[in-house]
Amino acid sequence: MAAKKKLMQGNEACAEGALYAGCKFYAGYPITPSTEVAEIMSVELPKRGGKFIQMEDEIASMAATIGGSLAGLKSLTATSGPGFSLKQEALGYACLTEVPCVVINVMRGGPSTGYPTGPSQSDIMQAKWGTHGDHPAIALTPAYVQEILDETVRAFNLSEKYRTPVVVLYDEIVGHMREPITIPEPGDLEVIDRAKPDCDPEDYKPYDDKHLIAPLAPFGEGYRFHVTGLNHKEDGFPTNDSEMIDINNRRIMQKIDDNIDDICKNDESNLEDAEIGIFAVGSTSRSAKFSVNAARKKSIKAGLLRPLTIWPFPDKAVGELAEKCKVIIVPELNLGQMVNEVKRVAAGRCEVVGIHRVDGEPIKPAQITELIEKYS
Amino acid sequence: MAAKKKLMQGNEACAEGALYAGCKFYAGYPITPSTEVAEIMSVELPKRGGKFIQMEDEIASMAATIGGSLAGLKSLTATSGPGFSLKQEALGYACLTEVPCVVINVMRGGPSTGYPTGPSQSDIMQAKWGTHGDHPAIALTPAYVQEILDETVRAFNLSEKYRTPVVVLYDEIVGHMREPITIPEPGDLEVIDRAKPDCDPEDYKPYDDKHLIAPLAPFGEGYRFHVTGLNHKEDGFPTNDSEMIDINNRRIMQKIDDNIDDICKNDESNLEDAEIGIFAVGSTSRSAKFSVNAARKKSIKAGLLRPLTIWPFPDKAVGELAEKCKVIIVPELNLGQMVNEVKRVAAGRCEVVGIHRVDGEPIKPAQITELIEKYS
Amino acid sequence: MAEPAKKLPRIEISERRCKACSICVDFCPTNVLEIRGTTCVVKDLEACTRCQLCDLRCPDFAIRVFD
Amino acid sequence: MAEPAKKLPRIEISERRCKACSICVDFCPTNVLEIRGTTCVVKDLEACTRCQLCDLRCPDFAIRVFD
Amino acid sequence: MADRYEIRFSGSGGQGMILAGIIMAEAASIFGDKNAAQSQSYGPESRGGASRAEVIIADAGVDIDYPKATAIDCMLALTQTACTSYYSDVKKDGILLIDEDEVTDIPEGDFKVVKYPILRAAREDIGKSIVGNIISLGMITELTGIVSREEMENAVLSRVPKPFLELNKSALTLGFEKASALKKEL
Amino acid sequence: MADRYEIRFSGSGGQGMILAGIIMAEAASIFGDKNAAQSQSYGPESRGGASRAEVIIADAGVDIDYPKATAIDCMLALTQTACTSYYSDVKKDGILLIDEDEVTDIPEGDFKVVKYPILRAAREDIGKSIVGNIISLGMITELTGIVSREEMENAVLSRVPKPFLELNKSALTLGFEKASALKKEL
Amino acid sequence: MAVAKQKLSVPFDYDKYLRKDKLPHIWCPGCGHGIVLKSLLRAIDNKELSKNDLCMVSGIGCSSRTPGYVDFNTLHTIHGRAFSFATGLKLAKPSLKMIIATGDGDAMAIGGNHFIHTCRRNIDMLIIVYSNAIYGMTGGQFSPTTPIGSIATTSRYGNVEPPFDICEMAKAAGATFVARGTAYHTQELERTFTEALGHKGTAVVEVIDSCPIYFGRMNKQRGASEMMENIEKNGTVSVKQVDKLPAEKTEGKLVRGILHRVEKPEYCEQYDKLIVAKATK
Amino acid sequence: MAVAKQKLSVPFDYDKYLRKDKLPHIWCPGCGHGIVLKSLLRAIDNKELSKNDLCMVSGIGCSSRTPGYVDFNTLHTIHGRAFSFATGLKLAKPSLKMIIATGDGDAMAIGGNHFIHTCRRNIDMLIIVYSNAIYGMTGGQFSPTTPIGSIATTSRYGNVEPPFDICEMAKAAGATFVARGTAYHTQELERTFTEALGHKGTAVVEVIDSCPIYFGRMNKQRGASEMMENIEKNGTVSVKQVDKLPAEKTEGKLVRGILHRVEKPEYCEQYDKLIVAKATK
Ligand SMILES: Cc1ncc(C[n+]2csc(CCOP(=O)(O)OP(=O)(O)O)c2C)c(N)n1
Ligand SMILES: Cc1ncc(C[n+]2csc(CCOP(=O)(O)OP(=O)(O)O)c2C)c(N)n1
Ligand code: SF4
Ligand code: SF4
Ligand code: SF4
Ligand code: SF4
Ligand code: SF4
Ligand code: SF4
Ligand SMILES: [Mg+2]
Ligand SMILES: [Mg+2]
Repeated sequence: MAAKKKLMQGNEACAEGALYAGCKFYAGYPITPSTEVAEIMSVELPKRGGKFIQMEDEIASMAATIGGSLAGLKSLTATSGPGFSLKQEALGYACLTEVPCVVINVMRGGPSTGYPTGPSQSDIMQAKWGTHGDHPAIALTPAYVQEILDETVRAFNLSEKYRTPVVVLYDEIVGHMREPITIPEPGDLEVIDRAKPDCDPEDYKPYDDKHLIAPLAPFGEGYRFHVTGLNHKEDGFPTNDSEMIDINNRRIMQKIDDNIDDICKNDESNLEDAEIGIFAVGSTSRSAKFSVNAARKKSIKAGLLRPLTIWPFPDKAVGELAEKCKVIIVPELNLGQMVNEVKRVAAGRCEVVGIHRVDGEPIKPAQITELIEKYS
Repeated sequence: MAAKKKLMQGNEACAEGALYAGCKFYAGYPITPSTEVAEIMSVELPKRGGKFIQMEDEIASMAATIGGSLAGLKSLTATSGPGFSLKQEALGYACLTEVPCVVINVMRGGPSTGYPTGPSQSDIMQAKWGTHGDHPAIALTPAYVQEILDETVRAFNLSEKYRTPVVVLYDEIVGHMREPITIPEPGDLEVIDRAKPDCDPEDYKPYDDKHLIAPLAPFGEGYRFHVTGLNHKEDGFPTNDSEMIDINNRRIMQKIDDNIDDICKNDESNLEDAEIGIFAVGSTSRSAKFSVNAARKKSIKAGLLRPLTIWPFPDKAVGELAEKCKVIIVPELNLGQMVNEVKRVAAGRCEVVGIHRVDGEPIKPAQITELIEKYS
Repeated sequence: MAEPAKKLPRIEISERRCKACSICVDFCPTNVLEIRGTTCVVKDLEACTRCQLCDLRCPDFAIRVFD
Repeated sequence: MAEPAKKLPRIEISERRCKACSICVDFCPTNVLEIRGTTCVVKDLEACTRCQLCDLRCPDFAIRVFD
Repeated sequence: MADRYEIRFSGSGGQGMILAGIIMAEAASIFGDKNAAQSQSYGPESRGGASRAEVIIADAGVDIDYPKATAIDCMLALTQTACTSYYSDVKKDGILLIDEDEVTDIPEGDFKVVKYPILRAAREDIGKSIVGNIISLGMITELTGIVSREEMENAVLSRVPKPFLELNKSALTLGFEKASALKKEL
Repeated sequence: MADRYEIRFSGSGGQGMILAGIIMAEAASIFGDKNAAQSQSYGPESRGGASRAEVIIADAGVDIDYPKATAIDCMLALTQTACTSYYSDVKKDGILLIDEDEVTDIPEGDFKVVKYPILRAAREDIGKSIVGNIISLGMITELTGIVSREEMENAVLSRVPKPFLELNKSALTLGFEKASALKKEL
Repeated sequence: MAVAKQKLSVPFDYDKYLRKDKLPHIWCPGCGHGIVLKSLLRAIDNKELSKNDLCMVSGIGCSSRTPGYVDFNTLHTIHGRAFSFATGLKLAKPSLKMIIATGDGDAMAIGGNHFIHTCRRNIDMLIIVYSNAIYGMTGGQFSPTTPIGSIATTSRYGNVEPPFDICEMAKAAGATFVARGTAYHTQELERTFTEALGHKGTAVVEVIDSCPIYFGRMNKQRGASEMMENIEKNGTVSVKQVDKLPAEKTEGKLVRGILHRVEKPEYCEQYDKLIVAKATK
Repeated sequence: MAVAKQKLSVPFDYDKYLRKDKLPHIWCPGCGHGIVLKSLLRAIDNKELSKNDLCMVSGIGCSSRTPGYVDFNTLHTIHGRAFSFATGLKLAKPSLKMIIATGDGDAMAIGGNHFIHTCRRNIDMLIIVYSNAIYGMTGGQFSPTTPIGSIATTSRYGNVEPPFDICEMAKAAGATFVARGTAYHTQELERTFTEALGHKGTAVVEVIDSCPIYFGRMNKQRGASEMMENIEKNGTVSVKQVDKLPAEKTEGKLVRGILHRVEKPEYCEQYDKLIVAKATK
């Protein structure tokens, strides 16, 4: 391989991906097990003309991240459970004001302070429903170190393209493990920058509803406009008119719904003829792959659907799976989150069973294998 | 009627209910449209030997509320969307440490600052998934002023009985409207107080897993124990042992799951022979009742399932509805929250359609009627 | 040099902006202004000294005094 | 009154608690203590003045000096 | 009375429309034996702008489910903006009571319009423009008959601070009387 | 080599077990042409207590899905606690390398036990107890043959600060040699 | 200079900085917020700042609605966090001239932490605290600057919480320019703002302001003008006079004027000078 | 008194206040936190406080693990919010004797707002800030008290943020007892804690403390003892000497001892005296 291979930790790969995507701003507050992302950004950003700031808490971090993005820089923040809870209010602000930014949540054992050095996947529902009010949500779920790099780049791309915050969720195991990965050369991966207005500043409407996604002018470059977390109209100013409120509230959801095929991404293995489907993300999906491979060796028709985009939920792929499988097994490091979504989509077309673990240990391949064999 | 009848606002009835239940502590931070609850408590609590404090923000308010409860007082806090987002981290702490308390969320238009004086029902999913990590959730959804009083009392009862925070969710319309209500006399409604230990202080285990719900000693009365948001064992001290972590994390969920019939409560109208089911809460359920009555006059077999406990979700009642109806209509002041849960439970047994509104206006009976007639 | 005939100032009050709060009225040193209905009006233009105090304290960008 | 034969102090060190941080060793004015392996031990009991400085600064509740 | 009787009070912030709604609801449900539900709408700011309160009245024991207006039996409009924004829900043969000084562009429709210089009367006859809402309550009582004079008087007096009792009583009486005259023209 | 080769390094915090894991993974996947995945477990506090790192090695192009140990080919234990807590995953015919001074209660099983006073050698032969992990790496390289001496040496040297190059080289060599002798006894 | 201004024959043209179509603003009749804004606009004009560079950030509250009316780059954020959004903006784009419009609730209740950390970092921005001793927007609850004994909707029996001295807090936290003005002393306030806008680092100006609708009504002040007069007569004393006056004339009064001013390295500059320099060398 | 203590023939019996089965504690070898705790326990003993009344509340951090080891009513909460939990507890049950164990990160970074508001209310509690200029628990990031130029895992090029003076902040915010001690001067610290425990109102004691593992290692201090010595030699000067010493001996040094002490009405008492009295009359 010509490109350089490096042994990297998941969190390092995340920082590397952000830098590759052109991230120039980081604001954060340390928390286990995400802290390495901040530590690397604090060293690397100043080398590349970027800015790093450690804020006084996660609320300030999220706010400063949005500020950095409004100034025109691609902006990142990273955290874990308790910090993710604190960021929710400002995250909702970014959704409504349509400010791109990327939020990393390295999931640790919860609830509350829980088990800070233990892995979990129990913030998956929170990534969609954590802030008040209806709002769009995009969340990605990489499972391999290389994938963390790639998906962090994709997170920035989606964020810039759809003018919305994107959350990257991975569990502590993936965040702290190391694998040899290839750092992409410039040009190897697509990098998308937000659209900027080319109209006359007078005519600029930051929430123009002619566009599903209006261009976003950076502050301080002649396009003087207003941004508010109140319901607003096309020009960004607050409104009280129920029609305007409706248009804007629906548009920010629609920009995701209308582009679901562009946003969703799945990794499928052995699904063609699968009778037993497995739906899993993160470290758990690695256990699942191990089990599927083992099952196939025994000629059991198991297959794995591994979503890289968990929000919006991969309704289409799960629906297809439900059509062809007799059962979908959903192993997850929580007490039942994605399994409910799978049930909703399956709508009775096949059985859906979960495997849940919240004791700080990973789901072992043996647990999945046992269930596969039971259903085979 | 012997008992006194009074014209009361929803928020007043909430405060009245809290006082009836024996609430003696309130900590909060003002926010529209919930502020009246605080204002009344600030006047009434000092008259009754209780304590009111206005904290510097919602995080501090939630924390102080938990503190008040640990000192042995029944404690309340009230807020709306942005404040509810901020309370999430501490709310998760109360779940894991099993400290009873009641949180009122008077739902306003969102996301973000949104439409502060407009009604909404868009924090319903947040009430279950807002904090990180798996945790138990109980949330009640009154729709009438009298019901706000009654359900606030029930919220305290459930909280004390199950040693867990209980959320009361109602929309701005119900919070601000006035209806004549009857203030119950002492004894009219059941009032439950938390169990206190009667063992020797030496033997006290605040998370004894012999009990599904262990008694809770107030601080400062001889039972010196430790409370932490880290995963802990029976004696309250942090642990690292995966078996202990598992036991405790599952127990706090199980105490709800095992008592779901005690916690769930529904109001049903015209369901016996219903072919068209409606599932709705809060002000929207009032519109729905209006429509159902209108439909019945036209001999259309419509019926209403109106849950007063939305979390845990009324799977059983919805399942029965799905069995007998050809369609369940789910009108809600959001862009689709409960409708997904109904779909999950219906599991393909009947059609499920939502009516969604996020423009600051209530769902009009005409909107529901139209759909009822379409399906009739 | 002899003063020319006294030129009166021009006081512009925006009815759209004025909220009749009465601050300008109460602080005008020479009692030039008054509230009439839902707006402020000039009662005694001659008395105006062009001191600008009304403008400085009007919270609503509603009053301006030109030479 | 003549002093009786010098009674030596008793120094109790908890091996379970001691983390061999060396603070007591470094701050003992008379060099009574030393680190051996993963714990602190008494090297020269006679030199001990019972000043309690080791106890006062031990972060681990690991050392106590009795009369 | 039909299943529900709907009244809307509209004007601008500060004219006491919400208080009027509350008093009407109490007249019906506390001092009378009917059921009532009162609600209101605010703008995004809680102050300034048009203000609107609604009261739905039903017979005792009849639930009021939908608490907002669907087809208005009687609406008050004290300002032009309020009138223009809100009149359209008034039902066929309903009553639209307007302040005749303020509302000059009178909407047309299948309803009956009652005009009276309410605020002027408050200012000039009673001496306090703030009691415009009480005069209105008197008029609506009389025009609709949905509550009795006595019920309304009790409701007003229970909500008013002692020193202002007489003032409000006069305002209410003025409302009763004026409406009783105007009613004949309907 | 089978599909996957599993190595576990265990000891107490501060003994460099994670670094050992990283170096082993780099020897295999960066300096060698295999695939590798390294992971570790912490207690709830990031310091103190038992420490554990694992490396899974596979042939180039073979994915390592499950990144934790399932059946361990070779395990190092530098403390009794670590040994007792973690030995049970060692597979049949696997190797358990222990510090013979520290681990006195030697677990029994279907595996081969290799004993050596690693920490003592680090202290006494090399003069720095901190290089116990490097000696161990040398021994494991030799005992397992999963990476070559050269790959391991490159990996160690690339992770070590300049002033300590020689020190680590000696430690590694010591490991190679001791293991090469002990191997014969297996 | 003050006198010269007073005799201006052409009144100041506020409209050139305003979004005229957004007026009338939402503030109540007689609310002091508009007066504060006017002083600021004159100061901006004095400093000849460019609208394209000016960036006004606020939280939530009546005072925090200010950005909606000025024709700059404007950001109306969430309650209490304006400072943090502004920190991100400023660090990312140091050419922006930052002004924070905030209230005593927004800055000192929910936003207190971000306020002190902003002061500590000494990041270049002007913080204007519209200090009316009440939460105006939510209808009149007491705030962390409400005097003891005052009535508010959550202190019907009289407030028992001692108020913050905002200027003391700013100074202790590290702000390098700290001043106090009032909505009554509008020209002095203009001068203070002018000085503050010229300062490099965190400048905090507390403005004693009035909420006639809630604070005034609940505390028996008859109207906006009476509140203004009270600010003048009872509330404050100028820093220039404070030493000359007898103790009984200054006791319990807040001091107006520039209270603290030092030169210290500014955060964004330090970032470039120390961090970037070392990182790239 | 100090001398008397030093000659104690029976050492202090810490175990009577400890949860012995929880030892050894999780703190690293040489961490100053244990020394601070010992001074506190002796002070508690001096004041003869009852374990049943004592309530220790903390946030998250190494220092915040203190409550787990003491045999009181103990509450280990979430990061930065210990003050607010404690406020609820104290107001609900004024008989509790409240002690907050917190770190420079917990109290001054994420918890800064609750810290200043607690001081402002003057609610009766002793706040001990274990001030080690680092986030120990998360592995050594700089904190709001890290000196300029220091290395931390997020300031590899040297910290550029000016540190807070915790005592100045406490005082400006309204705390009525403010003191500073160190983990080196353990007996002085015991005396300070003893005084603080006797004070009615919010008492803040900042303790200059050491994290040899992160702060020490990254900033070239060879070990725990060297850090201790540095605290003694370079860090601080006693308030009793500060006026007597020449300027060059005090410059840049933090002052130890009781820095501020005033009598002011305590919050819970005011609540009873003013609010309850009016409400029930
Ligand atoms: C998180 C959150 N909590 C509470 C509120 C409600 N709220 C809006 S403004 C405000 C207080 C404003 O007071 P201040 O900053 O003094 O501004 P003023 O209105 O007095 O100018 C409050 C509590 C909110 N919007 N968001
Ligand atoms: C909301 C939240 N954010 C971040 C963290 C991670 N965290 C835990 S402790 C800590 C800092 C502790 O520093 P300090 O209070 O100084 O205590 P020390 O460990 O130095 O004694 C941080 C950032 C957390 N637990 N919760
Ligand atoms: S300029 Fe002066 S004198 Fe003239 S109206 Fe205004 S305040 Fe009165
Ligand atoms: S001060 Fe301004 S708003 Fe007030 S009355 Fe005068 S012109 Fe009108
Ligand atoms: S008591 Fe004093 S002399 Fe004795 S060992 Fe301890 S420090 Fe040394
Ligand atoms: S100070 Fe305590 S822990 Fe440290 S070496 Fe001495 S006895 Fe051991
Ligand atoms: S409520 Fe008070 S602060 Fe708000 S606009 Fe009205 S007068 Fe001003
Ligand atoms: S990391 Fe630092 S502060 Fe934490 S226990 Fe270790 S030495 Fe103490
Ligand atoms: Mg205010
Ligand atoms: Mg610290």
